[in-house]
Amino acid sequence: ETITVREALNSAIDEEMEADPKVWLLGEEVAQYNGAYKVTKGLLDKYGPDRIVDTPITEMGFAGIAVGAALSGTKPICEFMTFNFAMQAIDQIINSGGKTYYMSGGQVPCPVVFRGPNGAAAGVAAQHSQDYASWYGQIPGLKVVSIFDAEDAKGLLKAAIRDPNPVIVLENELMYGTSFPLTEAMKSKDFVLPIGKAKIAREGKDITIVAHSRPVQFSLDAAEKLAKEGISAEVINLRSIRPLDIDTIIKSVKKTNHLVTVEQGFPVCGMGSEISAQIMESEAFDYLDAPVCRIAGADVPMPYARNLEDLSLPTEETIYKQVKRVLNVQ
Amino acid sequence: ETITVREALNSAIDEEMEADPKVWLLGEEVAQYNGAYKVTKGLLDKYGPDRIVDTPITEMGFAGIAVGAALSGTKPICEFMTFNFAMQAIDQIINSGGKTYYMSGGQVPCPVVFRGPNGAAAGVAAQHSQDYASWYGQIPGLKVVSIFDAEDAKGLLKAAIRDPNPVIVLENELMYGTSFPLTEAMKSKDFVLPIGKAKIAREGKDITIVAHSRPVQFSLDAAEKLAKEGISAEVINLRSIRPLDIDTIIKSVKKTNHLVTVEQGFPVCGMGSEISAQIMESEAFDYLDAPVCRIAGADVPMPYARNLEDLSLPTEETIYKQVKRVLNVQ
Amino acid sequence: AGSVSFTLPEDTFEGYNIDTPSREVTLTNEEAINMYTELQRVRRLEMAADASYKSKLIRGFCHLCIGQEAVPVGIEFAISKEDAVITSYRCHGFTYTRGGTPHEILAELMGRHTGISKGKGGSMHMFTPNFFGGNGIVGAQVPLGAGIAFSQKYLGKNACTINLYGDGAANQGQVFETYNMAKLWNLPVIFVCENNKYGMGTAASRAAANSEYHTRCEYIPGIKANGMDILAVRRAIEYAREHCLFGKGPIILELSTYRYGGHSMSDPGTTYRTREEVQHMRSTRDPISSFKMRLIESGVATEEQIKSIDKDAKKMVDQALAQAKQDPEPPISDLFNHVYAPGTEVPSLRGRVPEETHYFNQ
Amino acid sequence: AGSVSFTLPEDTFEGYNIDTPSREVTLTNEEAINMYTELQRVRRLEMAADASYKSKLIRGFCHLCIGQEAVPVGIEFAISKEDAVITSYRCHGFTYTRGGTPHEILAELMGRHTGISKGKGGSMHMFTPNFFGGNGIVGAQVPLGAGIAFSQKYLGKNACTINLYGDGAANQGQVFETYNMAKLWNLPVIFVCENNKYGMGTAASRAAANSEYHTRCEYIPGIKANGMDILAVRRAIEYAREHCLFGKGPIILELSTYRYGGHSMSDPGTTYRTREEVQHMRSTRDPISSFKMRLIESGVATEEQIKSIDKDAKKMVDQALAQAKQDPEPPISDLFNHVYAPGTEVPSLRGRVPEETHYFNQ
Ligand SMILES: Cc1ncc(C[n+]2csc(CCOP(=O)(O)OP(=O)(O)O)c2C)c(N)n1
Ligand SMILES: Cc1ncc(C[n+]2csc(CCOP(=O)(O)OP(=O)(O)O)c2C)c(N)n1
Ligand SMILES: [Mg+2]
Ligand SMILES: [Mg+2]
Repeated sequence: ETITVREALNSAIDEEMEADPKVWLLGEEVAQYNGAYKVTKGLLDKYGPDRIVDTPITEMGFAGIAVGAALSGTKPICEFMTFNFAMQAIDQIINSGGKTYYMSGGQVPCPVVFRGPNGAAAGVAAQHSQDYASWYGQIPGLKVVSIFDAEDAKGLLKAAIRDPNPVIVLENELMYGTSFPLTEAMKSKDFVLPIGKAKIAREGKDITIVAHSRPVQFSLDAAEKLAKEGISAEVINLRSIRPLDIDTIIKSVKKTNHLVTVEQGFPVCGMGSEISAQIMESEAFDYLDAPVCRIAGADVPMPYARNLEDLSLPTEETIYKQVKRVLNVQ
Repeated sequence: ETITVREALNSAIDEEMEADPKVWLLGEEVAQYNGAYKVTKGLLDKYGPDRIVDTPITEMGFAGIAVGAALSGTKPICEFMTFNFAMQAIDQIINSGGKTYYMSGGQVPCPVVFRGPNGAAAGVAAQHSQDYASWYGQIPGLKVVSIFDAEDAKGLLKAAIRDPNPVIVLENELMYGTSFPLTEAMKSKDFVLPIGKAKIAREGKDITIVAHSRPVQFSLDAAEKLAKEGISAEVINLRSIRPLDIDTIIKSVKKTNHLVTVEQGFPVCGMGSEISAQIMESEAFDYLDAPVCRIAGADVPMPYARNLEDLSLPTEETIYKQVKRVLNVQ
Repeated sequence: AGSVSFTLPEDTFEGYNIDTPSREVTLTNEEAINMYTELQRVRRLEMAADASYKSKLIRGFCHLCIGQEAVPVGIEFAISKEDAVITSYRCHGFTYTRGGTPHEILAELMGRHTGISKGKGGSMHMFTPNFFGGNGIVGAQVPLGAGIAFSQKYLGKNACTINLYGDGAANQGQVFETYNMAKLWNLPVIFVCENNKYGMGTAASRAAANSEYHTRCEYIPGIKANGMDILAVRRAIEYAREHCLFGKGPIILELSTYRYGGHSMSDPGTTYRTREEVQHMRSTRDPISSFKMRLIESGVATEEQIKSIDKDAKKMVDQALAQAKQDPEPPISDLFNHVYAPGTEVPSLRGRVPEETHYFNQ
Repeated sequence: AGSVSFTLPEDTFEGYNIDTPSREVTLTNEEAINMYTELQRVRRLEMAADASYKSKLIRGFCHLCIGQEAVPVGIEFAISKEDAVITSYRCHGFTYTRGGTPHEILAELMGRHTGISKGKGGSMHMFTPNFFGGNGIVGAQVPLGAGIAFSQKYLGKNACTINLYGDGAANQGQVFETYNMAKLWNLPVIFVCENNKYGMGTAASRAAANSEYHTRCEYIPGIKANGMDILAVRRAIEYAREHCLFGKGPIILELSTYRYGGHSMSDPGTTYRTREEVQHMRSTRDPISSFKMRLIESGVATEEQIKSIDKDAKKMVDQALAQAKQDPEPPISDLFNHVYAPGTEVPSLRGRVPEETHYFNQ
């Protein structure tokens, strides 16, 4: 039995809306159009226009409305058509959503979820391809998760909706249609994944590959290929960007003695930078047999042409080669 | 002879406006009020309201206007009263300002300068204290500088105004009134500092301390104190956030074998993380006798109360202690 | 407990696509005295803040509402505790009228643990039940306010939200985005532009192509009211509240008012306006003295009674101040509290250096 | 070279705080033929894009203007090359009218090195001298357009900026911020709301509390014009341009138009509107057939001549397409070019891995 990431997200929202009448959802095209990427399909029919709310294309305004609603007793899920457009709203997300609880001395909680596709899609050029994981991941007061597969989708989105803090849920447009196994556990209405725990997506002993979102697939594919050559790579799906589950990475590195990070975002001050710095500060440092290797998006605005775009984003091949370089094998 | 950072910024703008009639300045309170922090004092009188333009409190709009003007033949300097407010405008800064040149295949340059105070002031709490160096530093298409002293102020702001690319100039409110020597070199109308070069603010041989903005002062003070105990610390004033002058840091680390980074921003995915990761990737790595130590703002929204605020920001004392810890001396 | 009636001056209200409220106001003597008392307390509170700032007990930004007291007080007398209020950083008056005590407010200003935000918010960030701050980013509170109204409507509450912003903030794009959604969704929100004539050093007309703030949205009715007259404020809000609670959707009020002091403590407030202008407002339009005159002239209170109220207000604030001064700073352990809700914290939060990392037991 | 006159229908224009333009239009036969030719070329170009997308030669987002051709073409016939134009991602038509060749445009769509943005921008990001794109973030181009007008005024140019945005974008706060500054600073900017009735799947009236877009700013005059009639568009722009060039400041136009296709290639465009609606617009309001009728009825051109123009347009585009298909992709070395201006690059830009780092010689 399988389920797509899209369906998993949909059912996560559906179940939480069913369970908690305070949960509602807003965003562009989420209701009548069933979602620009159809994540919210059927929800308008089921919950009606009071709970599934189409907004004008006014991100700053409706993100602020979502935060205000969260401060005052309801639990909005705010969909951004993509996180690129959330840049218009980022002041509301961070200054109003992320800081009010602290500024109020713990009196005014803000249980809001911001979700939508993050990072590069295909052929959409520079303004539609940015990965915001490290930006949001930097902000105390927010929690941030990044979804790879259907299990993540269901478990992390449900956890995010239940969490009393503002949570950013980063999805990936190119993964929406991908099918993954639907496990028995996932069928439970109480299937939630803990925010803050990474998942060992594949066990290995020679090198650790840490990734989030779509690059987890590339990492798994690379690991598969490496396995054929006798190299055993452990693949960690980060799942949570903030908090970062550095313990799981440390443990893995102590076993494998090698670490490669993979992300689609810009390299500078990215998740790879943070992981590398934290590893250097940790006891895992002494276990490293080679410097941590960061794989990231190229340090250029995303180009449109396919050949250039291809060179801007890590692939299975990039990872495969870097692993071999780090391990110093042919 | 001395000059304050404020005066240095003022004269940088003045000289460049005098030299190039295409340069103009806009922002809140910049004209009639002479600047919220008086950086633009006297410029309205000298250049008139066509070139020194007071704006309404509409950051997204006027940042976009600045970018549009830069795309079409003039050279705006856009002042943000503080960079906290630029979060409202960050889509225009990045998506319009930072990406157009690339998206147009190099046809439409964007010679705009965004400047204003960045990071924590004193007692202004969470919404007014964020440090955006690492965010802007992440973005290809932008250049980013961070100003510590009067020399930086004059040389880097002039360089930024002359640069044909969008440049972010991060200032520090608490440094505006500080006086520094006015050198002969600085008096020249052609005194510019290269964007992308760090400055060795103090030479040393035992440990390298890298900082930008106000923490450079704390680092120098700590170095002074350490010197009394026979510890020779080299202090690097980063000056440029993007590009990052990693070569100067590498060279220093090869000499001192120890590195401490200092910033006021949040620790996660900060400048320290990036420097640490790059050092690990570089040849300097083999010269390190201890892991890179990151000193940063605490991972909390800035609290108001003074005692908590004090614990949120690195001080001379923090640096002093960390240096001794890294060097493993009492 | 007698009552007293006033006819507000003819120029008290101006309507935009809506009738103006009645200018006949009746209130009980007790109400009248209470209103006066509250005005006086707000002013005393702000004067205490002013003095404490000058003696360096308060730091950072501090925005006072001296001259504008009729706005928070008039509003509170028009709404119920179930209604919500949200405003900008100029929030001490509202914090008081919404239930914060002078002690909690002054303690917050001094960064004490007993402060209304436990010392973590300071001047700009104060909250009480149904008062949502105290927001530092110009304009940002306006969408938030509409979101609060959304919750009220969603939860079926018989309540509305008073959504305050300044004349400077009125130009922010998010205000217009919010007008639009508030109208489309028929939210019970009263937009209140507190027009004190300046946004920092910029006169309203230099920042706004249309500085008649009640007419800035063609599809939402508006009323301008004299914001220096507490009865006008109260009446306008009552009228707007009924509009909202009857399901007629959003409405915009402009309250013309004036701040006597500078924008914040660092602004002398005299470079962009004349001393005469300030003096003129103080002497002819002051919300407290004008209301005092009304009370005395109508026989609700004697000069003596008023003096005793004033004295009590001063005493109340002085005591609060004395106590706040003695209160402790927040405990160091609070640094890492309130980042996340208890029990849902992240495993650890880093301090400035790894050794300062705080671990939460989970 | 004769000339021809038309009286535009009575419902062509609506004014808001301003008189409507004259409905008497005279143009030379040559002009008339040129206008028709341009309309036809834009449509053919978009049809070629449509087909190429379907055969997977174009990827990503691709927004066509079929149905809306009278807007770019009508505008171009009303302005000078010195005037500036800026629009959203729905930009192919404007790129063509502003001087881009069909070949450059199609090559860009296919990500070729010969593309108008060297293959780096794609469908949404095309530029020519005095055409500033091709902008992907809804609403963002509106402040940019005012900034361009600022430069024009600053540099003393006798020119204005045509600042286009959709009905969906019209609700963006930054549009209102821009109205305000454009009026305060008296910028020579013509705001043009291209109202094609939908923002993606959302009907205008569901997104806007006031969907009469020419009346959305109380202090800027507005004109609504029939955007399906090239002569109405041209006349409205001429009129607005004079307003601007006479120093009267900004003006808002609403051009009612219609897109026949979906929002982008992935939207069938049929779930939020009926097929009948689309069919009705196509058959009764089409900007090309209606203008063709005018030309034939007025004797400017014969059915034969029109057919030959159509054929030439198709041929022109077909040739461009054929060529674009053969063109090379950008060189790999272009990945790191155009991040910074030549000679002012940063020392190096990192690729996906350290070994892919590109170093600039400085
Ligand atoms: C987005 C943003 N820009 C700038 C500021 C700095 N600032 C604080 S208050 C203020 C003036 C606001 O004026 P107004 O809205 O009239 O309110 P008032 O202070 O008069 O009550 C400015 C510019 C800010 N806090 N937020
Ligand atoms: C800020 C932002 N939000 C959302 C989007 C996604 N988006 C692209 S086009 C569009 C609809 C715009 O409609 P309209 O302004 O009417 O222009 P049209 O497409 O009809 O020409 C949306 C929602 C975006 N590009 N930018
Ligand atoms: Mg004001
Ligand atoms: Mg539209």
